[in-house]
Amino acid sequence: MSKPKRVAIVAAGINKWGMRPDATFRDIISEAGKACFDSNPKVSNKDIEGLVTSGVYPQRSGPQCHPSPVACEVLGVKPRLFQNTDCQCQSGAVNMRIIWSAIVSGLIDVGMAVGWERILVPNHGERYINAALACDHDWEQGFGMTPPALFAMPALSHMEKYGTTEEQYAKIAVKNHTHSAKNPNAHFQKGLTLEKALGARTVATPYRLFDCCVNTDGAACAILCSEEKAYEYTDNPIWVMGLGQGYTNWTIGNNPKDLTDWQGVRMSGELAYKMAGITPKDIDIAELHDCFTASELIEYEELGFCPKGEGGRWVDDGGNDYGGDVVTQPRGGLIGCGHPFGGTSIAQTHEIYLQLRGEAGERQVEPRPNIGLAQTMSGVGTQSMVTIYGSDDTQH
Amino acid sequence: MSKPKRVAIVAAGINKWGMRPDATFRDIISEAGKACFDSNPKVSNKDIEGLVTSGVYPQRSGPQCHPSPVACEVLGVKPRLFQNTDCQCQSGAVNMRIIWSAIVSGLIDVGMAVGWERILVPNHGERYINAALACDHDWEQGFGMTPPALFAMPALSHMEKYGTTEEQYAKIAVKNHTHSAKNPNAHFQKGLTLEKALGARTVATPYRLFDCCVNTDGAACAILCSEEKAYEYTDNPIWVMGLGQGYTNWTIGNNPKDLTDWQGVRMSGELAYKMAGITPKDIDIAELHDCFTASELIEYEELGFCPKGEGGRWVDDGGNDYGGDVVTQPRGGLIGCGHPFGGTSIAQTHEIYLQLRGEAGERQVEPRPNIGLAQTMSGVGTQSMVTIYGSDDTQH
Amino acid sequence: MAEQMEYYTAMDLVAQQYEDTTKLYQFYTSLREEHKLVTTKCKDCGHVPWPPRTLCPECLSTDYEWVDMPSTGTIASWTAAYAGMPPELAARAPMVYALVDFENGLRMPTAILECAPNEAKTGMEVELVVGDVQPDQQGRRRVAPYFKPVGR
Amino acid sequence: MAEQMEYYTAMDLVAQQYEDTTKLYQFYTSLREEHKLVTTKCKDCGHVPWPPRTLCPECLSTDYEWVDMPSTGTIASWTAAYAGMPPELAARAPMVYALVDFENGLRMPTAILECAPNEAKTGMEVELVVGDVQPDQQGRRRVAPYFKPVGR
Ligand SMILES: [Zn+2]
Ligand SMILES: [Zn+2]
Repeated sequence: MSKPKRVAIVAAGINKWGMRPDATFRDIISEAGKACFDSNPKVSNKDIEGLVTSGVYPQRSGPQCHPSPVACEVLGVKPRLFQNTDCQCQSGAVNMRIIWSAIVSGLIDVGMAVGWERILVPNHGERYINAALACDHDWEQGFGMTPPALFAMPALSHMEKYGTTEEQYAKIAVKNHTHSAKNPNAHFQKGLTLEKALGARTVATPYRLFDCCVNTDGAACAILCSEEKAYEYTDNPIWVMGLGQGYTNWTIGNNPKDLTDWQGVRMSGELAYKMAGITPKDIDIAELHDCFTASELIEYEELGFCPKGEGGRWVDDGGNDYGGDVVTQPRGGLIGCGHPFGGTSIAQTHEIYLQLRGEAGERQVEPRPNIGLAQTMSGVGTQSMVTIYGSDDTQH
Repeated sequence: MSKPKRVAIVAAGINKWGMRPDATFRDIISEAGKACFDSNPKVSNKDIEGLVTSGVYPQRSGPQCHPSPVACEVLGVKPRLFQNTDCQCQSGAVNMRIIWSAIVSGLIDVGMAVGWERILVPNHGERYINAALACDHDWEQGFGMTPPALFAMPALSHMEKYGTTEEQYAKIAVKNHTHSAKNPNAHFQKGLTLEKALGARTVATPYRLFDCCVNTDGAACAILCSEEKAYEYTDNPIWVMGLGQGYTNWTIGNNPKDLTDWQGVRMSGELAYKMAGITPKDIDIAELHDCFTASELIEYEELGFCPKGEGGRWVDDGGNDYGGDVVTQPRGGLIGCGHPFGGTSIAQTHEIYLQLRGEAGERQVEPRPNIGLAQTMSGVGTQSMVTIYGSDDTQH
Repeated sequence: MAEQMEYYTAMDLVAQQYEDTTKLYQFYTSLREEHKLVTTKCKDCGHVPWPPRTLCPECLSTDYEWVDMPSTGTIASWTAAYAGMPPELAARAPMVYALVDFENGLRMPTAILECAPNEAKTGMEVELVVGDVQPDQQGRRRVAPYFKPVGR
Repeated sequence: MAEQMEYYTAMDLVAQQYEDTTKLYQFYTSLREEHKLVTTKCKDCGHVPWPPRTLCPECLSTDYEWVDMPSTGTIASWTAAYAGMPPELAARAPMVYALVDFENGLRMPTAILECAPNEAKTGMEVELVVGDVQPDQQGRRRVAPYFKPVGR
């Protein structure tokens, strides 16, 4: 087929993430939407032809069905294409892929992705139920399993198979908290020492408290447009270079037998690299799905940043941090920023947008990176989406 | 821009709709998926590269988050593109538009739309809550308003402004029940007399029982593919000719001041007609969103089947039935078939697929129609999606 | 008093109404404490929306003030609902619901109390009534803006 | 006995288990009445999946029979969960969860009862235990397939 039309990010914004009992979901969408439009005054809400929301829990946490027109009315957008999309933790990335497809297929020229979650409901038992819904209703939820337990098992397997240590996992948490300390929108901004991480209470062996991300109330937005429009809105658009989604299975009993073999993540990376026409060596920065520290470590391997089994060594060598091969989680990742399901991927995009434009302030990666990768995942390595972005320099 | 790639429907299936307390959502997806694959043995589940689900209430009625990979595992599909989409009653149409875009933009060649609802939960109070969630949480749900009341007001306005009568509304219910009596998958198959319709209990003035559709447990599936693949799978593909979505506003206080002025529906039709390059006169059959009888009547007008205000007269003249200008609701519509939110649009597509191929059996429209229009709506005329399908004859 | 049902957000159809739960709490404070219907007005472009907003949908300003809404309006359209309402309201059926027009050009959906179906009509004048609805998760009073025929 | 909490589908994490609620009820009947773990086998292609299916994911046949699963297996991987569990289980923490491998090639997630965290290990042999979980909306017994160290 002929080379598809190019699509650019021309604006992005995020609100302050954290515990937001004082705000409704309209409130937090208003905050992130405002930040997004403020990021590029050349784009008006009247310009938006398509608006896709990504929220996983609105039917429970609003409770509100059909949130996309709510977001349209709140933001003053009158679209000819709208909907809410749910792909659990990948929802924001899928949201942007829908807009990408709508632009490439000629339905719209300018679309806005609005992702959020307003998930910290006052009843803790209800929070537990909401979390459990990410597991299979008929064959998993009833056992009392939740994501920490499910993601702890591959962490143990990686230790047994490759000699990875709890300290190596903890170093990932320390890195991400160190990064998020420089991110004023992050849930956690106090940093973390290795000593404190290793001394924290156990959540699910081998995970301690700081190995786990937390659910967060927060929102993020991004505006995508066709190449015809991109330079009208900015001299420095950030381009979508590649997209890929991977799937192996749903119920955890059907995961690949080797629990450290995250084929779904690998598949998403391979598809995105191929579409972008690049290899892992070309990636300067990456925003990965560190729902737990071992997730991030295994993703290093599956996305080709280091050989399989050597994630722990790569961490020890600092390959994953400022000054290393790939700066991972410059914004602080899910562990530092928190995880509002529908908003996370879009916040990753926001960070890459800033970094590739050289606008990330205190946490700017130097020299200014040209290619950034964003990855989010549902399931334990079995379902994943990767999006690769390039600075305007990569296109000339 | 250049003419976009063409996309065809090459398989479609539906299960028996009705009260299905005996079936889980996996069960009903299995039933409709099986029917879809059985409809065209040349398409295998291994061929499906993208699978999009549309279910509005899984997080409440499963309860299950992230239903798209569940459907993949149930149907033995291993996609590289998947997600759930929610656009309330338009969800199925949006689902197929996402697949259409994914095919046109080159991400996949073959995609499957799986739409369903398993909504008749055992606690009636909970059913009420679920229904109320379609209204705005902060500004509508708390008043006790639900869809029947909201849709009754424009019915009254149309009577006041244009002299439309309750009997004309009732005739639409009679037509749809008469059609669904010939549809073995419909919720209602006993037919309906005008006398019975006009004598039924009042739900919300001017609506009586049969003016209202009911929520239903049910599923429907369709397989879409690129033009390169279409003739590999069938000699008689049905083509997507046009797509359009309309939006005016969200909260009902912001609807157009004239409650009978359904601009969102009109906009969706105009966009779809323009893309298809046709006018309302070219439509042979239409599957419309008859959540209530007045909805269908106002849609006749907004989609151009009759002049504004003359919907009632068009009903009296039989323009909307077999032998008339446009055969509306040959499968029986929402009123005859029931309304499983995420499945409805796909069931409309299934019907048009059958009718345009001449495979609709006892309810086949003669002569075999060439162009069919499907429309679903959320909000009271303010948000709508139209898809226009053409038989293979329209493409030569 | 019977033991209170556990509070689930997922089952709560009523808006949050206090400073610690919504940025638009002033709407409810005015309604609850002053029996007054208010909305927001954009201080930058003057837009007055319904429902009230923290972000102006016209100019994207977040600088707003609260302004009074009229306390009377006229029925633009209505219905008498006999079913399709919450179980606790089913006993009060039929309930009249309506869209009410205000002289400032805004329109809102509401319930019309103290009004039989055969009394309701388009163009009827109605006035604000503050109604109590289900308390919130902390047991605090919540209210809704209902209307009734003027002078009743 | 205290008045029972109203049943909400939206709050029920346990699978439906009876003929009037799921087409796969035989799985639960076998577990509840015969203390036996079973799954389906496709009568057309012979595929034996976990979890059981009414539709074969390999050949799309709906013709299946029930076959026994082994009642013992070995731990493929495990964790001891100290948090992130339902409030009613928090008191029983730590709970050992595991993926259990069966000699027929299938693997399932489950809870390992009567097993302290320092006893659990990869490769440990475990056997089926039928555990009671929350009853359904009609008050009927529901069960779950748990495991415990063999011979305990
Ligand atoms: Zn303004
Ligand atoms: Zn088979």
